[in-house]
Amino acid sequence: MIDFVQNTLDGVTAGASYALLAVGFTLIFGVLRRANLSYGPAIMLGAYTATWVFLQTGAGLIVLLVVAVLATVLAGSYVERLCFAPHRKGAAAAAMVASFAIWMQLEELATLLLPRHLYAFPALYEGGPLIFGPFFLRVESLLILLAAIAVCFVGWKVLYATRFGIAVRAVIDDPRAAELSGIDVGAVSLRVFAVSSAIGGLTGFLIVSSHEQVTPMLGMWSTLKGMLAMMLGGLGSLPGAIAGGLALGLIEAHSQWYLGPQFRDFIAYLLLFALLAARPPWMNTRSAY
Amino acid sequence: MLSVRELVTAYGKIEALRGVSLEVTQGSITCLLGPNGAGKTTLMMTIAGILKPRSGSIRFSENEIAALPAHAIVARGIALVPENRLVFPSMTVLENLHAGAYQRKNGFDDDIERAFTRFPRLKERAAQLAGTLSGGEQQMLAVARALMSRPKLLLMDEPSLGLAPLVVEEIFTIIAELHRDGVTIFLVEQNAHMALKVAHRFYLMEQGRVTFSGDPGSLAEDEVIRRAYLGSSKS
Amino acid sequence: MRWLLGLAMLLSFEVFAQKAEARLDCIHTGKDFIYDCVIEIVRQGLPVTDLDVRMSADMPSMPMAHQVKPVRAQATSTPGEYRARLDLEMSGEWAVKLRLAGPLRDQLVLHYEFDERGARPVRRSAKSPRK
Amino acid sequence: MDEYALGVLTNIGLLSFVATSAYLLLIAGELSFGQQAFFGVGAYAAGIATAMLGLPLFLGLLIAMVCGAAVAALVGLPALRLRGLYFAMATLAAAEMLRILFELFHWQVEVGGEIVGPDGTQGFRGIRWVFERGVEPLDFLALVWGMLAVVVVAIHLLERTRLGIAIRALGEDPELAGTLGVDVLRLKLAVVAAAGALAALGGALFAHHNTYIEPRNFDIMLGVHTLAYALIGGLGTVVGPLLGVALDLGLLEGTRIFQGYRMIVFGGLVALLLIWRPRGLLDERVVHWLRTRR
Repeated sequence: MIDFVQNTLDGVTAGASYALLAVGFTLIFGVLRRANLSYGPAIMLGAYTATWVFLQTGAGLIVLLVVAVLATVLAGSYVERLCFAPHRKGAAAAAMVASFAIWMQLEELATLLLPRHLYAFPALYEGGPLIFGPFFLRVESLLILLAAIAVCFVGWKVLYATRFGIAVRAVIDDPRAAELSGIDVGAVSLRVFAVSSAIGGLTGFLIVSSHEQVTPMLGMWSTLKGMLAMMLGGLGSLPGAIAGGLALGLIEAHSQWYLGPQFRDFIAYLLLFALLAARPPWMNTRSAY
Repeated sequence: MLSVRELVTAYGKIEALRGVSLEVTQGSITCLLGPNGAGKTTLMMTIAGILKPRSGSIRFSENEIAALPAHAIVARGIALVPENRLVFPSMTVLENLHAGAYQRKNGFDDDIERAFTRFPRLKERAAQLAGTLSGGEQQMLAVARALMSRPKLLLMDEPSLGLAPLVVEEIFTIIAELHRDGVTIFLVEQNAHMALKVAHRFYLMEQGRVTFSGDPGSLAEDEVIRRAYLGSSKS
Repeated sequence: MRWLLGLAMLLSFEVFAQKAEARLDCIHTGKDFIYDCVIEIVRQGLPVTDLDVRMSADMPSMPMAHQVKPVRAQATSTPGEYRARLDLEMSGEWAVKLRLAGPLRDQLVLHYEFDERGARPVRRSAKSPRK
Repeated sequence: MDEYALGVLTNIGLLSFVATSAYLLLIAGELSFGQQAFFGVGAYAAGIATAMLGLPLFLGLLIAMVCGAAVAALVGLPALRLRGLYFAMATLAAAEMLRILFELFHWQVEVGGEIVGPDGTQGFRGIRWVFERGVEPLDFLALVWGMLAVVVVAIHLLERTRLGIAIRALGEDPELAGTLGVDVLRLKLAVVAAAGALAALGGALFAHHNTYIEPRNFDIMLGVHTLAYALIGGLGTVVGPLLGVALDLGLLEGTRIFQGYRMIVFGGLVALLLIWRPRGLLDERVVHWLRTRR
């Protein structure tokens, strides 16, 4: 029973970073109806830039966070301008493949910046884990969980209480109607892309600082986990993204414990495949690209 | 107020508009009739900036707007109530209205009040999701949303499409009210009979060209209806 | 005609095994990702001499897209030992491919982790029968 | 031609098989992130057939295609109703599951004093049928390109038939195709199976060219690359994917001068190219223009 609770704890905290990634993916998908394969690599470039700044200047965590977020936003906007803006009308496959080409580009850029396979990154929190009873909870994971809750709360407030939020939801609901209501869909998409990249930069920073290391795998890893979590929670809905992220975290934690590490990913993919095949109601399978 | 000169819009090789010219005078209700596929909706979308014309000019109170994007044209005071009344289905009625007033930072509370007085049924359904409204209610919401940007010229693309006769009556009384409030209206309508009752001037379009223009008296109504539905007889 | 011969071969059944085994010893030359390697080729424990050895490498992921130009290895004084300079695109784990021709035709694939110092085997190279 | 050029040309041929399989699905309107798994199924099946069961290569290739088609149909069946990103993610999930199964797959036999067979993550060593028969690199190249030519001509002719047009209709507008009497689900399943067989054939040949395969050879990178090849080359003709692969691998040589910057150059080029031609270089319009010009 203790293992179950401990796994659930680990699952929720791991799920927090998946949820953040899924929120970032969903924002872009909501506004553009496209999956952005370069989302993970942009995050990796952000984390790599922060690492480079750390190696050169030994700057503190806050500075590194700002650097990571800014670099990711820059990379994200570059991706939006090159892969998504030109393909607004149709050509979803082209946009996706273009974002894959830029993925390769960003990854090579990162390895040029820092060629070694692994780099240290300052720890998010120096002290040991919180112990209460038989359970322990790493403070870093708690911080990620809090960050995820904060992002969701701020996101919720912005979307449902500000003018920009109305415009974003309008573009998500029906881009043509939004255009006719005087909303500049292109500008809104770019700004949403920037917000989503900022969330990605924050997520990347939290992940590398909690693991205290940076590897080139971060790009592929975050793209895969983010898309997996987004799909689990039902494409295009923000609450779904959060639920999907937490669900993925729980599935992985439990299947790793009860079935062994190699089954961890297998179960997650199996569940997604089963869900997609069963097409549950919350997964609105309008033919979305 | 709005003058269109030799407008050509094409989808790839297919020219939907082959040099359309027409005028909409200030304060008038001008109506556009014509068979399906005549290019009526294409013309509306080109004026509203959704479609880019290949050539020709659109002048709105003396400045050229042909190349502007849709949101810039809305800013200039032209609003389009599109065919099949696009609303934001997963947003509430009130939020739909807020979206309509997107370009005005603040001070649209009185606009909302005015919209609710003009469309009392929308007031009852203010907190309801637009997707759950009836066809007629969605049409009213689409009109109300377009009005939120305080347009000088309101383009309406077949507002009576797919609505019960009773609701169509309501739509046309609203059009008459808008006219009395000084809004210039350019109306595309299948329901020639109803349209001719309110229009000061009308145009007939076929295969991307204007084939007739005049005021309601200038052509017998049945002749108009025949050409509007069957196209002019070139036999 | 060559092609017919090739087709006939496709259908032939018998199998004959001439398994060779190889070991690599690479050191980093200091210039980015270029390594000097000594290759030792053995068959049933005996060094194999005057072989035409070509050495190239592939990344495990996307094996056909990392074209490392194959290099012909030079035989050295000691029998069964060949020397070649390998130019890789990046550090990390590479599948080194040795294509043998001459008295013995074969292709061996050895997994080595290349870093700033040199290369160390990642897994058992050619598999010797379990005793 | 030195051995290196032969190697590059063989690789272009091998990748073209799996890129053409992605092309088949693309013209049927679907994005598949999973063709690399069927490429893997073919590699393992053929490797087992020749290296462990001692069957001739030709039979091995056949077995590989049958396995590829079967696994593809198995994966495709539950995902048939899905479209767009949903179908793509379903194929991605299935492909990753297959790759993990390859990592768990251990089955080894003793053949001629040697232990041969898949050994999980250690991979599958000793698929040396081609070397044991002394097949020269040139002969293997001829075999790969010969088979590829047969496939390309077959698909080219297929696209002329009513079936080929039905597949394109499926890609344009599945609902419309349905109303025209096209059995959308059955046709889509057939296309998925055919694409699976095609990818498996490529995998089988790859296994024998490389003599060693491991699960990581069949990861997502290969899947997304095949999509990129098919789309860059162009969806107008079956030669499109070949062009896409040749551009990438050919450019690989061309940009040897950009040693460290290859992907930066290539990635940017691909993105720009897709802006200019969202359906690839040889898209339907170009092909139509070529066909009507004569």
